[in-house]
Parts: sequence; C-alpha cells; structure tokens
Amino acid sequence: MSLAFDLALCAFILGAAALAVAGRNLFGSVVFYIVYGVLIALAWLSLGAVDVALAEAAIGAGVTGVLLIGAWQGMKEAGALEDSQAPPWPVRLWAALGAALTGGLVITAIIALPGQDGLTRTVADEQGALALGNPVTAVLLGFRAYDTLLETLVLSAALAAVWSLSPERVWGGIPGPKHVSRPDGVMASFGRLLPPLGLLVGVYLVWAGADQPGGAFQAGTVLAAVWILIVLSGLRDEPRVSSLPLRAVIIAGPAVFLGAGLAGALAGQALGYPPGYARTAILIIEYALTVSIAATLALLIAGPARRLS
Amino acid sequence: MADLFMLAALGVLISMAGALWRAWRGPGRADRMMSAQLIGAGGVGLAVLIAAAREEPAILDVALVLALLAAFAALAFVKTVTVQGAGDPESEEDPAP
Amino acid sequence: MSPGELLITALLALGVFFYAAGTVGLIRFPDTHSRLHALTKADNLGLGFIVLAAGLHWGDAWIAGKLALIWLLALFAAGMAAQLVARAALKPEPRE
Amino acid sequence: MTELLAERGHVFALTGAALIALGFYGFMAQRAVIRRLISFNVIGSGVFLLFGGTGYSAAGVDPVPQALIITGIVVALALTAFAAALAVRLAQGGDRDDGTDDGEAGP
Repeated sequence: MSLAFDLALCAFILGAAALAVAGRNLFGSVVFYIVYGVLIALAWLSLGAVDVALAEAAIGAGVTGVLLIGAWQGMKEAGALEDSQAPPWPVRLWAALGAALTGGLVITAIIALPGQDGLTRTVADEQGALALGNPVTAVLLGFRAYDTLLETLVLSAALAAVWSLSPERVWGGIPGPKHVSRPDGVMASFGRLLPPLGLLVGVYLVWAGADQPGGAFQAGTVLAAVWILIVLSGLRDEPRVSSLPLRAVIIAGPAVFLGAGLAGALAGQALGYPPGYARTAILIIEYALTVSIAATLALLIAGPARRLS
Repeated sequence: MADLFMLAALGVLISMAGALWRAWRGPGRADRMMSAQLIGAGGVGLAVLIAAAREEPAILDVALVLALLAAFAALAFVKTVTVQGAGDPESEEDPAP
Repeated sequence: MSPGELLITALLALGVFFYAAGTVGLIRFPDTHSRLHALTKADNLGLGFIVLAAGLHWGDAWIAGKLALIWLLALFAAGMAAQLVARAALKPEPRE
Repeated sequence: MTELLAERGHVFALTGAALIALGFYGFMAQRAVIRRLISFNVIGSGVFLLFGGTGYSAAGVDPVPQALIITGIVVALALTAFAAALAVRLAQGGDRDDGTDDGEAGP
C-alpha cells in the first residue's frame, strides 16, 4: 500500500512540475509551483526525512508562493508580462533532446551507483559527543558546521545584493508598498490572530530541534512567514533597510556562530566546540541563527527599497 | 491499521487530481488559486494520515506548519487585485497610492 | 476487527468521502463563487474526520491537542482565504 | 527496472532524475523569466530528491544528505529572491539611477 502511495505521489509531482514548467498561463505556472512545493514536502515525509519535509513545507509551500506571486505582480506593474506563446518548435525540440539526454545520464548514474552503507551509523556513533538527539542538527551545527556558517553568510550576501538593487533616490528606504487593510476586516483579523500561533510554532520548532526534527532553518522560515503576514495585513510596516538595529539582528546569528568558533580557538581548537560544552554552544548558536534567518528571509522576500516613508 | 491509513491517504491523493485539473483549466486566477488552496488542505490531511500510519508524532509538526502557512499564497494573491498590490479587497475604496 | 478499529475505519471513509466531494464540487460547479463553497467547506470537514480518526488511533491527550490545533489552523486559513478570494474574484480580471 | 521501482529510495531518486530533465527543458525552452526561475527551482528540488533518494535505507534518509539538502533549500530560496528582484528591477528599466533625472526627492 505504501508503494502504491509513493508511485501515485511521484506521478503527481511529475505532473505538477510539467504543468509549472510548460503550461501556457504564467499565473497558472506559479500556482502549480506552489502545489509542487506541497507535494515535494509530502515526498520527504514518505522518505522519512522529517527535517527536510519541515523545511520544504515552510519554504516551498509557504514563503516561495508569496515570493513568486510578488514577482508576478512586479512584472505586471512594469508591463513586462511576456505573452504566453509556446516557444518555436526547433527550440522545443532541442530543449527536449537536451533534457532527455540529461535525464538519461542521471538515470544511468543512479542504476550504476554501488550500494553503500552511507554515514548514518558514523553519525549515530559520534553524535553522543555533542549530546544532541537529532542527527540532522548534529550534522548541521556539529560535524559540518563550516558549511552552515558559510551558508548563513550566503544569506546575508544575498540580502545585500537585493538591497543594492534599490533606486538611488530611495536608497536605504523601506521595501515594498505600504500595505493597508480594513481595520476590522477579515485580513486584519487574520493578521492579528495567526502571529501568536505562528510565534509559538516557530519557538517550538527550534526548541524541539535539538532532539527531534526541527531546528533553526525551519523555525526561522516560520517566523519569517509571520513577519510577512503582519506586513501584508497592514498591521506594521517594514523597517527601513538602513536601520541599525535591523542590521544588528541580521548579523547576530553569523556573529554568534563565528564567536563560538573563536571561543573554540581559546580552548585549543579554532572553529571547534570546547569539549563538554558542545550542546550549550550549539543551542545558543541555534537560537541566534533562528532570529537572523527569520529577519533575512522576510526581507529577501520583501525585495529592494521602494520608498522613503 | 497502518495499511488502512495509507489506503485513505491514497484516496485523498487521488481526489487531489481534480484540483490539479481545475488549476490547469482555470478559467480565472481565483479558480487556480483555490485549487492550490485545496491541495494545501489535502496536504495537511495526508501528513496527518502518514503520521498515523507510521505512528511518528514528529510528522504532525509538518502538518502543523502546512496548516499554518496554508493561506499565505491566497493572501498574496488577493493583494494582486488591489491598487499597487497593497490594499484589501474588502475595502470599498482602494487607498490612494 | 475491534469496535475501535471499526470506528476509525468509518471515520477515515467519511474523511476521504468529503475530500472527494470537495473535488467533485471544484470540478462540477459552474462558477467561481460556488466552487469556493465546495472546497473550503467539504475539505475541512474531511480533514476533521481524518484528524478524529488519527486522534482515536493514538489515544494520547497531548497528540490529540496538537491534532486539534492543526484542524483549527486549517479552518482559520480556509475561512480567511474563502472570504478574501471571493472578494477578489468579484473584480473583473484583465487578460495577462 | 521493475525491481528498481519496488524500492522506495529508487522511486524518489528516479523521480528526481525526471524532474531534472523537466526543469532543464523549461529552463532552455521558455522565455518568461518567472517560468525560467520556476524551472531552475524544479531542477534544484530534483537534485535534492535524487540526493535523498540515493541516501535512503531501511533506517531512513542518511542525516548528512538531509543536512546538506536543508541548507540547499534555503540557499535556493535566497537566490530565487535575488533573481526575482533583479528581473523585476530590469523590467522596470527606464529610470536611470545616476541622479540626473531626480526632479523630486521621495514619493
């Protein structure tokens, strides 16, 4: 029964992807991509990768939809929505041949892959040293913490790149339009009702992340979604991107991360956790990262500055 | 019991096919958006069913996140019909830009 | 099959039935606003039955609370989306 | 082929391969920027699914690929946001930002 479900789910995923990639209607493509995000999250659930499923549910099914609909709106305002003609047939033919070749090569590689044990056992053996119950968190913030540190810096760099697209006359201003809503309307009520629950879920995910599925990225995305909701429903405006407290919040996570690495240098190993304090250090880093990731993602979705007040 | 939950999951999944059809067919953007909303609701149900079939409570957190964010895309969509994408479709008059 | 399992089976069948009903409505109803009924009401009823079945299967108060929260959140989301999408669908839609 | 499909990890790995092919097609053939962005993300999630599917065993998905995939998903979102902002800015075009056309300050 599980196999039948997996096969049906994969068929749905391929169908949604095909319609998103090759459909005629551009808004339809955006919608199919949102649907695709939900289905991919379910695929990760079926594989038992709950940590990834949480990240995909928050990002693929939630935040990316807002981002793409915003981009669609921006293109529409700029009068740059391309007409949805099908590409000419030689283009389609060559693209299809290239795609078939790529897919065929990848499938050959999968079939030729030797069966291996992987690193599950190694992680399980070493995880005790960090005193963490969730092996994925142990990899993210322990064994491969360098990757994660650099990744948080990539996020900050992406945000700087987005801000650098601001027009000169609104440099350092406020991203997005000024959102309004009817004060006692459905939208405003929703904007007041959901954030406390979202905050609870976000804090729960980072709290649970040490020993169960969850963690800084998943929690940060949920908190970013709460931020976006509050702005969209017109309850609070976005901050100015030049605001110093805002920039401090964005940098706090990577800074604490680097600080822990430097503290490790004092204890004898640069970018290493002091023995016995690994769990404490990782938890502090994780909470700081959650706040920074939330702010960074929310502002990435909001885009470059558009106005001064 | 696990097989029963997976059978129900298969049923819900198949019922989502109709929503895919409607999202493809349209005709309006609202129809397409509603289909995404329906598949989001189906996804919450599927996550609950998989959690019950595997008896793994952690999977419920995924259902929780999906339910929490189910309306986000719809909210972003209704913004696009208002002036500058910044208003509230419930307001009789859209605000001056 | 014990009475408990029979009850869970019945609840699951009802849940799947309402999901399917929502989909049939989404396909068959003639216009946007009537289709909105089908999906925001039938689907959440289906989810309610599924949540109930899962709660009975687990028989754990803590998990039942989480399941109830999931269902409430889905109801909020559907209620909000239904109201606002209905408003949005009233406006004429220019071609892309 | 049939025994490949009987194993959960392989089912998803092969789906990942097909997604890479689909995304490749869209990225090459489509002209609309937003659709290309979507295609690019489809390639990305195909790679992730391939990675996770091949790392699957009876004990679940290997935690090391899981961690890399999570960081990958977040980086993909960040770069998609940048690409979308760039595309919209490019489409707005026209207004040169060298300060010469600034008749008025602010909105």
